[in-house]
Amino acid sequence: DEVIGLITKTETNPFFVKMREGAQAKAKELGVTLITAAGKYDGDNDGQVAAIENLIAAGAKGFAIVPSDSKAIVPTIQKARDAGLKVIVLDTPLDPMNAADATFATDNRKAGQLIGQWAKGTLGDKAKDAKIVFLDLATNQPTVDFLRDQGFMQGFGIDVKDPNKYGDEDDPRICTHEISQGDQEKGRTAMENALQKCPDVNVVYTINEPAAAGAWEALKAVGKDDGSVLLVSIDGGCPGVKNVQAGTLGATSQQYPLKMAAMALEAIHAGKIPEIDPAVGFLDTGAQLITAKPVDGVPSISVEEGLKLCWG
Amino acid sequence: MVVPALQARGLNKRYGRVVALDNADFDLMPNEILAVIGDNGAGKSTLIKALTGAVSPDHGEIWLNGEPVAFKSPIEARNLGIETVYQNLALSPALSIADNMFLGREKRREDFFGRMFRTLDKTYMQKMARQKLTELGLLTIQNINQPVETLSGGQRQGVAVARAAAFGSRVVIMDEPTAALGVKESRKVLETILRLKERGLPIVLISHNMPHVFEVADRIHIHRLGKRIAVINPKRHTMSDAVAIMTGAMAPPADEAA
Amino acid sequence: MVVPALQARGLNKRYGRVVALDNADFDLMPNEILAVIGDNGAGKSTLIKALTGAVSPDHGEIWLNGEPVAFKSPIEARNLGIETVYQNLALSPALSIADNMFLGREKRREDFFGRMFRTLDKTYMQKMARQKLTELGLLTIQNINQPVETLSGGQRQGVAVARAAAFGSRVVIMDEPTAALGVKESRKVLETILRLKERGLPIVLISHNMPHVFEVADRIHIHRLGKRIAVINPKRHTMSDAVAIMTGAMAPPADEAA
Amino acid sequence: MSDNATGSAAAERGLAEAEPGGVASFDNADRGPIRRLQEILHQYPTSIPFIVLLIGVVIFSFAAPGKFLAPFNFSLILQQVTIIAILGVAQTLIILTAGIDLSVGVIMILASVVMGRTAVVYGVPVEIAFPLGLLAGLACGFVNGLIVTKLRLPPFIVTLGTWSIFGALNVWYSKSETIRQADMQESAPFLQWTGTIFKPYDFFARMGLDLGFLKGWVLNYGSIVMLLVAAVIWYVLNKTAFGRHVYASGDDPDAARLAGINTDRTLIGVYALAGFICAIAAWVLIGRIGGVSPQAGQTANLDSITAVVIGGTSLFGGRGSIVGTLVGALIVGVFRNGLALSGLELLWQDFAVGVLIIVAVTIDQWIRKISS
Amino acid sequence: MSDNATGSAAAERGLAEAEPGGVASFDNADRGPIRRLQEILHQYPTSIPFIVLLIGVVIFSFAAPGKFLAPFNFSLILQQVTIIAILGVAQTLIILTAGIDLSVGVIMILASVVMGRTAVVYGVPVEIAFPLGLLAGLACGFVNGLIVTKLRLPPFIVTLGTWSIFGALNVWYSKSETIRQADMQESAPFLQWTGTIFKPYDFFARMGLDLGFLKGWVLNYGSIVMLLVAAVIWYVLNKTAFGRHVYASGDDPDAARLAGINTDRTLIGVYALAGFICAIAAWVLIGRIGGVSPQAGQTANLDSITAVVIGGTSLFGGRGSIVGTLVGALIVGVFRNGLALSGLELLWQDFAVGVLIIVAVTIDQWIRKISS
Ligand SMILES: Nc1ncnc2c1ncn2[C@@H]1O[C@H](COP(=O)(O)OP(=O)(O)OP(=O)(O)O)[C@@H](O)[C@H]1O
Ligand SMILES: Nc1ncnc2c1ncn2[C@@H]1O[C@H](COP(=O)(O)OP(=O)(O)OP(=O)(O)O)[C@@H](O)[C@H]1O
Ligand SMILES: [Mg+2]
Ligand SMILES: [Mg+2]
Repeated sequence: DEVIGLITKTETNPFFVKMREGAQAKAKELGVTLITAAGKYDGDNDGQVAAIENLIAAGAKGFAIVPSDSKAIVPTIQKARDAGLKVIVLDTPLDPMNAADATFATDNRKAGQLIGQWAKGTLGDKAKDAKIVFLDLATNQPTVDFLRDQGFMQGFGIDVKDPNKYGDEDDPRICTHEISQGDQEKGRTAMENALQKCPDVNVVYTINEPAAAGAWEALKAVGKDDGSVLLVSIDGGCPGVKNVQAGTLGATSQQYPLKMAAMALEAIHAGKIPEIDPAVGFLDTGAQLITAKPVDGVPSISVEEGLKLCWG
Repeated sequence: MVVPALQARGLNKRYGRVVALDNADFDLMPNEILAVIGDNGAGKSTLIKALTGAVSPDHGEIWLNGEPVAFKSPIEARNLGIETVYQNLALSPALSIADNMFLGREKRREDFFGRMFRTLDKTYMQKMARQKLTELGLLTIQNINQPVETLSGGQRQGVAVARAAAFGSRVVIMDEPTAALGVKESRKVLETILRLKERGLPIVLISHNMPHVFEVADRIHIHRLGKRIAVINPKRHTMSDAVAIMTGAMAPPADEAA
Repeated sequence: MVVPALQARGLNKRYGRVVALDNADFDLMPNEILAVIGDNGAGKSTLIKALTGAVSPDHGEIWLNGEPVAFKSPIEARNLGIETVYQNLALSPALSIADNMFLGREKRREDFFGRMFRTLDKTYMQKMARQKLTELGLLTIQNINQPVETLSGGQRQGVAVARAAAFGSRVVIMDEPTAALGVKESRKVLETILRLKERGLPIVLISHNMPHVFEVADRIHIHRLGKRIAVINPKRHTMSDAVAIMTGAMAPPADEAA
Repeated sequence: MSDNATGSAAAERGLAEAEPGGVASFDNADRGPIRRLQEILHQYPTSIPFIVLLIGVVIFSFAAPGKFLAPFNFSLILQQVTIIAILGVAQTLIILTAGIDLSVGVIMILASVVMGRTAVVYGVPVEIAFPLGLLAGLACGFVNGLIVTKLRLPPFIVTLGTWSIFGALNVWYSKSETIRQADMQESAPFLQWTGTIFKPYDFFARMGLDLGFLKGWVLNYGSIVMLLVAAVIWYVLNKTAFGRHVYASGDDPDAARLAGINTDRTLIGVYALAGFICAIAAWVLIGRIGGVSPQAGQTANLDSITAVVIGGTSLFGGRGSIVGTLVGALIVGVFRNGLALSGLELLWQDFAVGVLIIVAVTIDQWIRKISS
Repeated sequence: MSDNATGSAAAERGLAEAEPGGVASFDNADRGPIRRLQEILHQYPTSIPFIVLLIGVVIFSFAAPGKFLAPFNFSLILQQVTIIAILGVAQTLIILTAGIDLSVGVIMILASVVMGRTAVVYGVPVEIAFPLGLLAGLACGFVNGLIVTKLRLPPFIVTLGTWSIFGALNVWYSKSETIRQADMQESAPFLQWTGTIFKPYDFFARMGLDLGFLKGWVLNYGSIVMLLVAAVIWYVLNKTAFGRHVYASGDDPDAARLAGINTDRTLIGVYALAGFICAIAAWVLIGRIGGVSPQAGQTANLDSITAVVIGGTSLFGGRGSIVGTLVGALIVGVFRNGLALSGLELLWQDFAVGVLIIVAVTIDQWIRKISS
């Protein structure tokens, strides 16, 4: 009875729920037992350490993990590999990346860059005096948080200063950073407060699509749902893509959690870790920009395609 | 033969290895004042707690007016008209005097609001509470909406006694009701007890105050080491006899259950 | 002139609009037993709480052996040797009898462990606690490690009294120490009070029990409506006089401060 | 709305005045304004948190000049605290019984998922889906109450357990799928009603009243629902027998039982009622975010407890008030909003929130002390 | 280690036996085994949670056969609960005084950041960095205690506030940067010492003892630290005056004050001590992950409170024990690990954890009831 594990950052985030569903389906297909585990919150390193230990005790053949703290988890992953487990890291690469057997990731920074470029392209000349609001994840800036945020800035052409930390920039176009915790209700609250500070906002970056949906409610309440504000996000979940379709969301970067998980499971089951281009360092499962209004020079796919690929 | 108002046989209650009740018997005749006396820790309070459902005895039987009863909570006893002043008073500290008096039998307003929205008739309850306390001579309490925790020790006891006296309909049990009361207030409580008897109720009075006991009791139940060791008639025995029996200095009289 | 052991002038304490102390005066002479009597709610407990730092008076002055003092907490009073039995007893329900007796003045072992690791000398404390309780005739308590909350009302009071009697070194104040005690136990407490006096201590005894008061008191402080209205000599007045003055039925005697 | 359990007590104390020939009574004419204020505060202790709130408002009108002190911004704050305030009302009920409910947040989410998913995904008419959601909340609360009373377990443990359980049910029923605003608008706009905005000024203007001070205020129906819920529960707590039993059960459960209160029935009632209120909060949540997000509200437990405690309700039960909780929620809302507008760095905003919470309660305690 | 405040009371009760001519005493020879077990449980109530733990172990040895019931797995569980158990010891102290500490988690993280960052990033010798971290924890706890006592605020509010404050300081000092295991190994391996693994079997074998039952066990020094901390605090609580004062202050603070206990000093001591213990937990945390992760520990508060409450300590103060907390932490650890190994879907694992927590405490209460 072959056991393979899947460890996600949190349990209830739809991104990870769908990832687990994808893995579950693949496990059934392959006839292996899937053990799933998750941290209690984004950044819960200890929960993931315990999950890895339990997989070792369960005699797993290997596991896929979306690390919460890409540096701190390294020694535990080493321990698992020493015990003979195959480890594939999903979504967020480890630091150092080669601490895992393989990495299947969407580059979160890249995902941020895509929407940043799109926003810049869409605004055209107006981009140089844009007013941007950032709805981020948490004060302590977990990995995805700063990767996406800084990616957006890089795409938009903002000097990011320290690329691993937001909040130290001095670009006047940045109006404010607010915390949304990736939550729809808090997203609305954050946007409401941001609007008080930046009544003339015209670009809103959001950490994920629930935060974007909340932000849109706040914009709507003050009549800024008329297209005067560009709302961009990351994830590519079905509700998000539909919001792009409906025009409430300008663009979103789509990622592919099901694909990642399924590939990882297959690889571990087969015991064949795919060769990875050492120049990149990881196997990119891709991030694609979805928008109804493509911009020259920024690769994107249509909403229809996005809907076919979306994950829940 | 007269059926006792409240009767118990062979009540037992152990706490770990402490035996609080050791095959205790109990008889309360209709319309009598029965005093229960005994040393500290003899088990008097435990006895009445067992009788009123506040404590469930390990074994033993209880009859109310000849009917076997087994109260699982004090509410059941109260619903049958047994009203008790517990030694710890059973008052809610943060609630007002009026609220405490009517706790668990609040009166609703009789108008539309009362019927539709179950609005309480606070005016009525405050008036009644004040009246009952005045009857007990507790004149120093002026504000019936004062939380009970701000009352003096004696005032608190007065509230508990007034509550039991006002609502007892079948049996009234009072565990040391005058312990914290002043001279004047104690007198009033004794008068209240006699008045309750006039109304036809039987009363159980636990007290360490021998003059009080001998003044009002029809019979005296002497409790010692967890059981009833004698029932004496206060007219035929002196206070010193009672104390001597209670403390074990004198053998209990052979049998004197009247 | 003799310096009073404990003296107060013009103590005031208001709770909202309730005046618990209204310019109350107080004098306790060295080596005397001073009884404080008064109706329920007269302010007796508030008076002694103000004297011992348990309540801070709104204004007023206090002297201990002629020295002005202003206790900010009961600890300060206790550190100066004033030991008090409060009406609510001030016991920790979940702690054992022995723990309660030695609360705040635990004894360490005298050996290496005691000095190095501050290990408590439980054996000693248990032995002492048992002895003190036995002196009070509370023989029904057998297990000195029983939590206080499992004791009967009287047993609890016994623990509090034993504690004060054992540790008082300058003044002992007892707020209704015999309220919940049986006949025999009450006697023992009175004896204890007399023994404390023999040891040279002054004692304040608050009680509603007139026979007790007249039996042991050297002087009687009568409290009414928040103030001292008279100090009488029990040898020159009867109990009925005292009660009459206390309840306002009789005018207080002109001046009789001895 | 004064708090009966501790408040009304002060109403008419007067050993001094009433006792004939009693101790000196106060000369009313003689009292200075401070003394008067003191007496008012003592008489209506519920007004104290309002003062703290006021102080907060004053501070932020300096810290974030212009933006903060505007009717529109106050309207925002009101909208932002609505959900926590409603959950706080539910939590107040529980805490008054000396309990604690860690499951209020998840009950709310579960109820919102039941309402939304049943109506939008399964196409059940909203006339059924909505009551179904309310029922779900009630049932969750009832389960909590049943376990607390029948198994005699500490509420902390029970609701910690049911938090996991209801959370799992939520993931299972919702499939972690968001319901979009647009979809909901199509099949069940009623569920979004609480988010509808109205301008009180226009409202009264239509009735012919020109209430200038209302200009700029923008409320939504959710706030009205919140006020209604609070008013009803205030009434229940202060004017009905059940309310008295709630206070008594929390104050000293043993005494309450000896005094003849069926504390078990009271507790079950409280938990069930709290569950129901959580379901109403779910409705307001749907209105606020336009749809259903099964991951929302994860910090709602702690936030609701915070509102209750800042509102002066004791975690040991028996003392506290609904009004306090509303003000408590508002205080936190004002701090969060004011700090956000102040432009302080995020990190130092967190710091300041911590300091302000402590300061707010300190001032509250201090006013209480000098007024007694 | 028996719980003195409630446990030892049962030691030698005997109104029956001691009173001459008293009521019937029990015949020891006559008692059946069930009756004997009952008496033992009554005498040592601390043993009851162990029974619950045992039941849990038995259940999972069926639910996850082979994998669960292995020394190696038990070693894992022990390692996994170490941190929560240590924080639980700190939390027990606080809860015994009728308080609650929402800041234990963040104090731990802050202390770990201070230790790690000072040593690794700023290159301060570990001989200084480590005590500095301990001091940081102590200081945080001291601040909590000071505010609780001097401003007379509810501990919930105070630690909620300092949670934000310490959290902000943590973000500020740590710059949210993880310190990697390799870097730490280079500059401050001492901080990783608690993570060092040792095999008890080998250890005793080297001493010439062939203890077969120890085969397969893999402990780390962190577990030893945990046991030491628990033992010291157990000693303090049960054998010193300070311990008695802690119980008394939580049991009935007014009574304790009247009885002459300086409750303020006791409380400040308790909070400071708790902060210090959190700093020790920080050390163990560094050992466990090899480095410092400044985002960890966010659920540690709730987890530690859970361990305390499952361990039978009352949230109302004055009643409880350290041993209970250790067992409480173990119970949760066993559930989590057992469920993880069972291969249940994550969603239903959550469901089961909720159910199991409730069931565990129910069984505990039930045994207590029949044994009294
Ligand atoms: N919950 C309990 N746990 C253990 N022992 C108890 C408990 N309740 C009562 N006891 C013991 O039972 C005995 C009888 O107590 P009880 O309160 O009935 O005495 P009492 O006759 O009312 O005394 P008093 O006159 O002092 O009120 C006492 O020795 C007491 O310690
Ligand atoms: N904390 C408080 N808040 C409000 N009123 C109080 C408070 N404490 C005492 N009082 C009031 O002060 C008055 C005096 O109380 P005190 O306890 O001193 O009376 P006492 O003489 O000891 O009575 P008793 O003989 O019944 O013990 C009472 O009317 C009481 O209601
Ligand atoms: Mg008794
Ligand atoms: Mg008194």
